[in-house]
Amino acid sequence: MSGAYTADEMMTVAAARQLRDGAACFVGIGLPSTAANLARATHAPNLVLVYESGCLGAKPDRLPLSIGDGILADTADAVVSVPEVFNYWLQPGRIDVGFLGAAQLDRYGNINTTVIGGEYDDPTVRLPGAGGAPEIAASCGEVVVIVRQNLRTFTERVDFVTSVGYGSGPGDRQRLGLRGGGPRMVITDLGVLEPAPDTCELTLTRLHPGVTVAQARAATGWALAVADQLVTNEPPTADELAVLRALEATKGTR
Amino acid sequence: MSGAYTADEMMTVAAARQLRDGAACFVGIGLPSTAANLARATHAPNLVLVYESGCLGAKPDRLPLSIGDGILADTADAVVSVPEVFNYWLQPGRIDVGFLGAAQLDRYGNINTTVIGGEYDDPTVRLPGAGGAPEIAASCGEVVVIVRQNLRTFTERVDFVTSVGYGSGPGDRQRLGLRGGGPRMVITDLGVLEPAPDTCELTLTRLHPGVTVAQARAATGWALAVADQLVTNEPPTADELAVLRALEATKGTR
Amino acid sequence: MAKLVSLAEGVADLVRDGDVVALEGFTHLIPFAAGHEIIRQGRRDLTLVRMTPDVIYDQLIGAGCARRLVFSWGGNPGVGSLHRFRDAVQNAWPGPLELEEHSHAGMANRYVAGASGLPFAVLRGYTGTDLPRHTANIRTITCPFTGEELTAVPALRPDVTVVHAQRADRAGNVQMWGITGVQKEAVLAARRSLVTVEEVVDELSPVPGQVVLPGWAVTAVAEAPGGAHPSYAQGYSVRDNDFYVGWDAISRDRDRFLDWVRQQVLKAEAMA
Amino acid sequence: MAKLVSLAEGVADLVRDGDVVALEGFTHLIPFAAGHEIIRQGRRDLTLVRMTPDVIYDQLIGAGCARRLVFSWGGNPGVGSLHRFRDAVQNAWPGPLELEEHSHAGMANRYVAGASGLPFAVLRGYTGTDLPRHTANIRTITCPFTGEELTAVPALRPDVTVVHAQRADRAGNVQMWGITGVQKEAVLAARRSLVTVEEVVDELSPVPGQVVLPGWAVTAVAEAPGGAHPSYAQGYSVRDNDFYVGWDAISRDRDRFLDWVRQQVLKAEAMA
Repeated sequence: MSGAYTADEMMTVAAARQLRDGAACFVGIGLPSTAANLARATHAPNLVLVYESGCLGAKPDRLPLSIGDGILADTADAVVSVPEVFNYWLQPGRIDVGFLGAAQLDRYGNINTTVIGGEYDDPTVRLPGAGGAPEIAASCGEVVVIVRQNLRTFTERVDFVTSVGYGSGPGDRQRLGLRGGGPRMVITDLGVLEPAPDTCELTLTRLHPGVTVAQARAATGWALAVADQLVTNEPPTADELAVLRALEATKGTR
Repeated sequence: MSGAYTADEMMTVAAARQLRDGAACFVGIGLPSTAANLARATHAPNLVLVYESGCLGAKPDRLPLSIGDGILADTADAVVSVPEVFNYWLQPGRIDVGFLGAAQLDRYGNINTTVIGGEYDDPTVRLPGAGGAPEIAASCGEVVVIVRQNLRTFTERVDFVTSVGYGSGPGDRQRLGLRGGGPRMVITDLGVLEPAPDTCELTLTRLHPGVTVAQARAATGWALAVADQLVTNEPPTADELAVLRALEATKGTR
Repeated sequence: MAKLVSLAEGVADLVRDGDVVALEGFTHLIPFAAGHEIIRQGRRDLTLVRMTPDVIYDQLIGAGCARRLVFSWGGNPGVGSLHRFRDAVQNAWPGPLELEEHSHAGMANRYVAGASGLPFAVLRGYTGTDLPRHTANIRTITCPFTGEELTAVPALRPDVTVVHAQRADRAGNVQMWGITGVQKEAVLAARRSLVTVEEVVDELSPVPGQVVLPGWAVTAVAEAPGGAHPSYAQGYSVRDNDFYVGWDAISRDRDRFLDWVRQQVLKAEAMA
Repeated sequence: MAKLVSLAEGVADLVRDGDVVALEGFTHLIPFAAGHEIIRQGRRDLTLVRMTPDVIYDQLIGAGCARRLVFSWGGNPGVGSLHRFRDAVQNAWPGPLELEEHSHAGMANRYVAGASGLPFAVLRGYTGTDLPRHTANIRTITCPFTGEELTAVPALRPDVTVVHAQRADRAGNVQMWGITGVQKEAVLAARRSLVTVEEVVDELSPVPGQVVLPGWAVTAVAEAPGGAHPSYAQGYSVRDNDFYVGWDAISRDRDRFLDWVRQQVLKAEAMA
């Protein structure tokens, strides 16, 4: 890692780059929101940000404090009710990209944000729960996950399937009747994982500059497959970094 | 009929008097709308007029030209979508009174506004159809019907059940799962019919001044039951007539 | 983003012979101009869908564009009957018109299901009426929790929905207000959509009671000032009630109707 | 017409021990003042319902008001976890907290069904997740037209729903705008409702994006200026983000939390 930027910055920049201009993106709060707003402020000015609070086409000029920040309503093309955002906008497959985080993630891109350890009724750690994620993961054209890579998070088996990736492998999404395409990419602070077309298993396809395969393997709780053609990501440009830092500096301001 | 007022005016006034102040009333266009607006302009200033176009609490100062007249939206407490007015407001039983017209009506208060004569596919007269009436008749706390009484309309059997009254008699509404109370009163240009508590059969309970039982029987296509205690309606007051005529004079003006 | 097109282009591109077409509007904002363009372009075999087929559908039916009508109330609002609709049903003129008849609550929920990507909707409706005897796609469904029986109707998914709105901006974001009926649902339920507007503006200033359809959910927008006449566009025009009253006489007589179509629709130029 | 009451009266009249209570609000317009009044009045054994139980539910849970939580996302929005919620689930402090857990789409549709007088709602949801293993009331339902399998969830019918809005008039008509979440549905789904407002005014001037709840659909309205603090009321206040951030430390420690409740809630007077 260069001293010029942090691993989190690299991760956020890499995630932002994945968002095509003009796409409609269902944005979770936290890392996904930062990356989506970075994309809109750089290469994707017409990215349509959709928040589960009912804000369609929000154009915040600072990072929202939550998915219900007033700036989202103030700048949205339309503010609709929460039932409407799920029923009329997410469920029919109108949203191109679902942008999610994860507390645990397995090799098939299944996500846990519910409980870790112990039993469901008596967990070691009680997490916030599902929110909009199960249906975002089911219905968006594709899903991009942004999550820090480590052994606690990248686990052989998630303790609870909150949101389905590829289930237990090829064909599972179809069998379950999930109409969205599933996780296209997982972007971490170490690199990028993509599902192998034949097995749906998340495979390391890119590394951030200065990161090694050994580091990525050591941060993954399963035998991590690595692509034959492993690409090294471009580091953040000066412009990307400047915009990202300006955005981050707006946190907590109004 | 006195020269001082017409039979239609008596009918409209009698209907208006049936609306309690503060009640929520689902109003069809035509005679029901005139009567409901007359009630609001006289004894029931807090009558809540609900139109199927989505206008809740409309307070027009002239007769609307249709259920979608702009004055309904301009004066409403809230304008909601058409799905919402049916799903959130009518269906759960929030509306006290449904105020309907009819092309045909039978002794159990079943209403036809669909086809008359011939077969459904090849009718003698094709009428506009159901509109909101089936669910108004099913879900409102009670139904008031306003309709001119004659042999064409008051028929032994309706050619098509568009909106259910008491079906074929006592217990039918419960069996069908209809949650509203059904027709409480049918107000005509001759008098008033109410369902007999034991048989649900529409029974003549009131006559307008100057109308005889024989006239009512001659205008009814079934053997009309007559209440033991037949009441004569009060004629329209000068105030009721003045307000009604002022309202009628607004027709077609804006 | 919605394409900005002329009305003639929009209809040519989006409305095809044999399509299931919904021109929605609840007394307010009826897309008359678009309906006339459909007549001018000679579309045939359409399945016309609408909660309240009114004068514009009477015209489309009389002009021979329709093979089938899916509806819940067909009348001249505030006036009376639709004579072209009646003539088609009673006398198959100018051709037979197949009917699929529902209640408003059923039609509204069918659009909601279509907009929601669901195959059906559930409601308390139709029970005890004669509608299910003649309309095949009304079924019962049992609540998996209470065992209660309710009514199910299938989603409506028009090939194309056409609506009229007050304004759009240059990105095709559409803004309408006043009585907005079932228009949002009808647009979102459709595979394609065409919105005619009173005007295209640089910026949509917010209006109380507005419904905004983002441009990315609309296929095309065409400027058609006065395109709701003789119905009205709140903030732009009032209802031409004389037209509605006068339509009764025009539409009662086949020849008079045909002459009206020739003079008022076929000879007129498409706007914009 | 809704009754105008004080907040203390409203809670005393409408929120009873053992009730199913929904305090709704989606980050915006959270009814904090009403929640504090519930704590002050010592309500017990509540089933708390909410899509996004956040800091006010953390406080109600920590104060021992709740027996059960029906929810879809329990966190401190934009900050992290709810420590009182976690302590209740992980350690049964101050008592056991039964969970009924859904997704947002499921909860939203459960309110819609409640508001619509239907016993259940249909959606594409939950499929393939572990939620149905632990939440009993998620079932499948088959489309009677296509045979497709979908998910059914039962209607939510709270005994009482409490929301905060910007304004009401003297007849109890309620006006809110900005992000209005699922509040309309939650009020209409409930048997009783209490709306706290920033102010009661003579007339509700229309506002773009407004949602109006007619007074005859609301049980009671209480003026509670600032009643959404530390959340915000668009047009009246901004979010006190420092409070949310600070809550993390206050709520991590049981004693510090109890002290905070004593000082900030129990000793405070009910507003109005």
